[in-house]
Amino acid sequence: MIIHHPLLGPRDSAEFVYLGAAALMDRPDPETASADDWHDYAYLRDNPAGPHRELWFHEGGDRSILIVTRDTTTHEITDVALARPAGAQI
Amino acid sequence: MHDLTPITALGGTSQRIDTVGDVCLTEMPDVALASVAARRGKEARCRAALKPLLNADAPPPGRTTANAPFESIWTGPDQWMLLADFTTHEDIAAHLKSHLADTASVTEQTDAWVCFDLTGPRITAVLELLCTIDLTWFETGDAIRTSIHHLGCFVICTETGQSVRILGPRASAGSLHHAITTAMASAL
Amino acid sequence: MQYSGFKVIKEALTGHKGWKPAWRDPDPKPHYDIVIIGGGGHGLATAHYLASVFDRHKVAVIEKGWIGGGNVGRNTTIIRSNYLLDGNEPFYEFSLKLWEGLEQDLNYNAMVSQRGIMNLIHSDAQRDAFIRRGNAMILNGADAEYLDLAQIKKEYPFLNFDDARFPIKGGLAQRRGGTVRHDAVAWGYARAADRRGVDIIQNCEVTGFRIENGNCLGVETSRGFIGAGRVGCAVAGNSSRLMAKAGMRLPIESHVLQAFVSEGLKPVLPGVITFGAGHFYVSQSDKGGLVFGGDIDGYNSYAQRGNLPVVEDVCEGGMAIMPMIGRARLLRMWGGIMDMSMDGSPIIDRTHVDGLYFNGGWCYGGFKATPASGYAFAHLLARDEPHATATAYRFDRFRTGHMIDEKGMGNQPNLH
Amino acid sequence: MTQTNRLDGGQIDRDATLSFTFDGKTYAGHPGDTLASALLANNVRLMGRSFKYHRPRGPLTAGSEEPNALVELRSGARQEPNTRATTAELFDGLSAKSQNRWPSLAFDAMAINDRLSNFLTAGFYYKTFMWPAAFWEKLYEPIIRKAAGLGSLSMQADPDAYDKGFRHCDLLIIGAGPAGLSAALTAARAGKHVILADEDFRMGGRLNAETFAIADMAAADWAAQIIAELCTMPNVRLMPRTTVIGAFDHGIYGAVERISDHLAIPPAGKPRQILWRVNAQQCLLCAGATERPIAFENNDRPGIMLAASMRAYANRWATTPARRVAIFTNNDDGHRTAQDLHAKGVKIAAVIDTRPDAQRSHDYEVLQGAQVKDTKGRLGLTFVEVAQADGSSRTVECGALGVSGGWNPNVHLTCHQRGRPTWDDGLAAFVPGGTLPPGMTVAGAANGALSTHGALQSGRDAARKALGLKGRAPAVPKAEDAPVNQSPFWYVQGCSRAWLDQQNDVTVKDVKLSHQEGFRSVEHLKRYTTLGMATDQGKTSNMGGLAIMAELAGKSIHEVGTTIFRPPYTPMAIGALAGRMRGKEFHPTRLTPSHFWAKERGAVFVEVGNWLRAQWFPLPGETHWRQSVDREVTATRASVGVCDCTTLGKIDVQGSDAATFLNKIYCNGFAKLAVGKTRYGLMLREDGIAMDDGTAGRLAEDQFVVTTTTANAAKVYQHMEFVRQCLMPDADVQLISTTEAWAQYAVAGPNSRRLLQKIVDADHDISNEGFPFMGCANITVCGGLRARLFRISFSGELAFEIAVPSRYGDALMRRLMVEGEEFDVTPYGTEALGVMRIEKGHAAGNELNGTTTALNLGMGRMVSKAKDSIGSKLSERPGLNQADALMQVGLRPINADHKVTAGGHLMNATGPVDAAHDQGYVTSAAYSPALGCMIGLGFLKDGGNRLRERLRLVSPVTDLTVEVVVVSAHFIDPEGERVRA
Repeated sequence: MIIHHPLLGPRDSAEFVYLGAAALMDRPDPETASADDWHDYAYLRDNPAGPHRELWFHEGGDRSILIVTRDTTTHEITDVALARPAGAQI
Repeated sequence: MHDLTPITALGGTSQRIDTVGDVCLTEMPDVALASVAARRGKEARCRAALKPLLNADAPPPGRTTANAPFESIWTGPDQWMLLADFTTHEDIAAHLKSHLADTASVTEQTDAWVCFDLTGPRITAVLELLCTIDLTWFETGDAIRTSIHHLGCFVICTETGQSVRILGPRASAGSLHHAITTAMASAL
Repeated sequence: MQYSGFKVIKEALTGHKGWKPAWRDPDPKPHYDIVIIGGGGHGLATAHYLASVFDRHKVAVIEKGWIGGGNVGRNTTIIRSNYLLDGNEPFYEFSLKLWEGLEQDLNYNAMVSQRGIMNLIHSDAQRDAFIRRGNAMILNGADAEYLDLAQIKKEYPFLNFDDARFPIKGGLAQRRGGTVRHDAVAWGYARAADRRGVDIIQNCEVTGFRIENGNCLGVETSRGFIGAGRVGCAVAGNSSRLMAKAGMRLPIESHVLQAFVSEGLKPVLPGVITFGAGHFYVSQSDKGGLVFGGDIDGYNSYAQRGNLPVVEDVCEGGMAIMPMIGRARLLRMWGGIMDMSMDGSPIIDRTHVDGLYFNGGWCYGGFKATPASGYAFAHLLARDEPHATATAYRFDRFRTGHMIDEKGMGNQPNLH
Repeated sequence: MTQTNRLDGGQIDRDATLSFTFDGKTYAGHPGDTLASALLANNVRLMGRSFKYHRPRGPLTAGSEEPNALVELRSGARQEPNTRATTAELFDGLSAKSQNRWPSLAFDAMAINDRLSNFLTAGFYYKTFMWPAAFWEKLYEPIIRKAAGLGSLSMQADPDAYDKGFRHCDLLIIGAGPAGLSAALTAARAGKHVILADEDFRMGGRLNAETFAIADMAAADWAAQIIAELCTMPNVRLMPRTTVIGAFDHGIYGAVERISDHLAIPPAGKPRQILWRVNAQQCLLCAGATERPIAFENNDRPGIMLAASMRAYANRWATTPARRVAIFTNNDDGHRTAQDLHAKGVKIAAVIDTRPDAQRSHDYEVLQGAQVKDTKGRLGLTFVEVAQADGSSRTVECGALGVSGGWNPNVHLTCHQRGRPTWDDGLAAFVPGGTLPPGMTVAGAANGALSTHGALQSGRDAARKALGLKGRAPAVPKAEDAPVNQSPFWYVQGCSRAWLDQQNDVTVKDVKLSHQEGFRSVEHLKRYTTLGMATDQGKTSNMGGLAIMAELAGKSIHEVGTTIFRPPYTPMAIGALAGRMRGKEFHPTRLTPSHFWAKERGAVFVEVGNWLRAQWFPLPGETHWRQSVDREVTATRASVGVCDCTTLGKIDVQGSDAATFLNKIYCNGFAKLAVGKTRYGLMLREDGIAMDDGTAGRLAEDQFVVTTTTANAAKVYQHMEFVRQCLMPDADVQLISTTEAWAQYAVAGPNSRRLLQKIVDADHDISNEGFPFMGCANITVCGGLRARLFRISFSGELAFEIAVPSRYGDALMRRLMVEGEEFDVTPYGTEALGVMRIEKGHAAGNELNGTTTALNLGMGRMVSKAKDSIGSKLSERPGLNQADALMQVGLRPINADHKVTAGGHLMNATGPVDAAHDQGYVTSAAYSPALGCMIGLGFLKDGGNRLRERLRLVSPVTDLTVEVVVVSAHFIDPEGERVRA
């Protein structure tokens, strides 16, 4: 697959490590979260057949973690963004 | 001055040079490296502080600068690798930190990497056996971090179609050297 | 109709006129005691054991396509019970015992071939882990055998002992492991269940569940509503899609696993061999093809196809351990959807909806489990209580912290 | 040997003669020949045996779709089973053997299966071999397996090398026939970067096999002229001998280029093949079409082949399977073969045309409305039995029969992303349809444009469309433009043993049986009969099979559909997919800074991940590894030892929020760690299980150096990046690995400080007061070399870890050895390291196995409740905190001579030994020179409360049972006085 890196353009997916669903960014608030919240966060997945927001770590590249929106039935990628917004690039 | 004798990444006391046809692979031990990562919220100040060191703006993604005293490579968001002559800048990290102060995190990287220069008119035939870079558009000043035989490397175009610099993980210098020379024998 | 050598000869002499369809092609009835969704290995096995062991005959298996078209029709055919953890080992050993009597039970030759499986060992830490595993297997009543380098060389002289990057240091063998003709498993279970009155309904897709105040009354399908006392779901890679129709989110991700077969070759491999320092395992089919595989591609997918990096990774492993296969040709590669669970172990359990039961999360290990999975699921559907070997396969184990994590990879399904 | 079937003309170089052998017999051929064409020229029709019935077979085709003419090419370690004679390029000295026969190709004992065929119908084996149960594996299966397979492997390592490469282009064109050439010219002249790949060694496709003209020159000459022009263009890359094997995601195509297969052996340094990964913006599939056979009784005899293949042999290779041939066709293309062969002086015995109104010819007899109902000839065709229109039958004598049932577009690659072809009634064939791989267009015969003119035109137009070219389209040259008149004719009524899949011996009868037994979906048909599963992947057989199934099921062919075409397009060498990643190069090797020195010392090395580490340093006279390891341990504990621990992961963590960040990463507190101090840290996964442990030293207010275990370095870095970028995006933290930048050595033992004081520059006080336990500092050594010093201990002795830039690591180690002489300094390897950490009860990989918690490791109290850290919440789940949870303990054998085995299980002193009574397991074991016996670390249920209890350590798989006693895991210096000395 080819992932269009927002900073580096098209890059081979073999340079990336797949980290799973982007929902993993929404870690429960340790102050308020219940045991169920933690269980659901850590263990339940939407696992959609269709567009899926997921995290790819560019280990063989610039070490950015990207939020990739990819259709799990066709592998078509419709959106890619940096998980951590960078400072001014230019 | 200390009295310890360094060895090169390939284990020699002098640089290793391999030639196949008109293409030459040269180990470059005298390269000092340091990583510069802008502190969160101080990206602009960091760039400003870099400018006099690079005699240029800090390079954008995928690009390099090649002016004295410090060459640079974009390595990540708000992050660059700076290069200098080891014989004059072995203290590169300390030197940069003194200029960049609290605008950046500076980390010595000199011996994290092995540096090879690959030169000659047919290097693209060699490179296309090593990495996924689209060499059609790989021009002077471009730099891409990619994988060569499972090794994460920086490939820097120093002269379009004529010369590249490859930075690879130092501990695997032997494997990287083997991969490149094998490709040279195969392609040339 | 009973199959036998004599029957084959008789038919041969009378122009094969007497062969009947292996299973009927019935229209769905308005209501069944038990409806099983998914005409794959697990669903069909469940139906067979419901009818043959638990005396349930008003049973239907509904399949959206053709039976045996899921992972039972696209796997690498390996059977084994070489598991480490107490939650798993008794279950897989039970499965292996069922395999051992399968032909006679089904009157169908699925070519269960116990040619043995050999896990190669390449480091001291790996040896410690495999010895612990081998002991767990024996303590659970299974068979296991530790082989040192000399024995490995004797049994597998064609492996790479000369210039291996990660030298072979030994191996853990399970002699009772082996391979099975995978399609025949689906057909054999289907035929056996059909002969006991189970309706196998192909080209019938489930579009929803009819659930009223917490009770599942049946399933809406492309061929109309089918009422059911109990509904069992066994749809492997499509588990999340199906259970979403019942409002459930599962501890499962769907991933693609590729498998490969070479051109037919004269016999070269005695049994199943797995490489311990890379992603490669291989066996040879009765037709002569090298059947091999490796790691999953590693990203969520329902596409039933993979990409080159993993194909190359698998073949690199193959050439590293078995450099004689370099000139053998890869004939075909394909992909299946794996229901990867959060701890790498399956789920056979009730759901929050009364009358709705779930069987899934088999990761890439579902084939070898087919008989026990069917048996245990039939037990649960018939008696509403888990089978003795499957008591750990509950949904709530993640809530309570009783994960069954053979690989120790944690809640990242693509690492199991 | 005279080439009796050699004709005039052709694209072979008659000036050179190549000598080759088949089954030990020597023949002659010419450059440009394939093995098959050369054998035919030498009047050899019999080239192989079928899989199941061992029927004699000759080539059915002249290309990669060949099911029959498979040979073992080359000999020795280079033997290649199942090689298609029809594509194997002839070279001088080529040697080939026929396969799947015994004792000889002409007489094959296994041909008895053919007599028994009535018993060996589709799926017969599912119905029998079940009784008695034991006989399956002991008797039946061994027989089946013995018969299995076609060719055989050499069982030796493949001596040739394979490369992988990467290429990029605007347009990848697959197939260099008329459509491909026309497209390439169009795109190239527009200045686009074009790759033109063709599986053949001579580009041109069918143009090389035809006699008609294009633009007033011979088709083959026109092709050669276009190719010559393309060769001169810098933006065009021609890749002959290159098979595109698959269409993968996002415009990535796999292509295998055969670099040396047409040579006896590859030139030095050159690969046999290269697997190219082509990234194509656009792809144009011009794969042409495959002629389809007609099924009739005994349609598989040597000499019976596809008509257009027969024509290709005559026109391109100047050979014919026989001097007297007949043609069986249902379309005009069959007649073209008759005309071409007639023109070359081959006697046309008859053209048997199923159409009553078939065109007559003054050159040869045409039997209108006739069909072939049977054939004769044991090892080669001699007669065909023809049923004529008037019902009479007639025998036609001929040594070869060309069969033409029309053409099937080669849609395979359009289906690699699970798109399905659609049925075209006008063409009576499947054409590309549904969803193609994004970026792929199809042109020429592959898209149903079966005339040459149609192909030229559609190639041009498709290229313009794919590249968005504007302006007037250039004219295409004048060429053959015969109307397509394909009508379905799959098999001759009443036939039974009529072959569909010739290699797997699937006949019309088998398809009928499959239907009769309810295996009616195409997938069931394929799996039950093995139709299309042979090495030709059904290229010539699938259509007939599913057409017949459709007829039996009373459905349209479109309803029945096709099975899914999957990569590779044609079978490819597994070696090519592995490339250079084999042998010692399977994975990169990582060497430590002291590697070259250790090698000089004769160290024994061990693989640790990709690292090579010194395992121990044998001395003269030491005959067993234990002698070396015991000595290294004893010497270190007695005085001082040095060990290279560079492999431990080192991560530089900087930023004003660095401390906050580590506080989140580690389950224990780090916020208040003082500058100049190091602390042990335990990392949990979010699910509460221990992930890794190590130390973090605070070199400055805003800088830490984190160390990880060797095994988890990459994983921990990845985890830290996830937390930094995804969970704490606003924090001011920067991470970078420095593992390889610093050579780091453990200097351990009571004399370690005295040794270091000799090299650490005087202005750094490393006395116990000036540099207490768990201190860290930037220092200088040997007169000013920057270095880092940590006072940490894995061995349990007074110990330091000292780091210098890697290039000085070799010199530093040598210096330590010299300066250490007065203390008998001893280098030690990973074994001694392991022994000492076990003696000290430190957890390592075997304990941090991905299933253990802080509680299990005896660090339950380390998990801070005062703060939130990764994993702290989920580590509180009841299942991870049971009263009898596993706890790490030490184990000693009751009898000091007894062995303790890692991997052994723990059982109570009395009672049953089984899984139900399992008390835990041993994780690590070693011989402790200090204690004079083996010791172990293990996890034991409620282990914290079972000190001094006797247990049985059982390891049935290594046949061991030992009595052990539970002790503290800290075998040595439990109070930890030495480390603080």
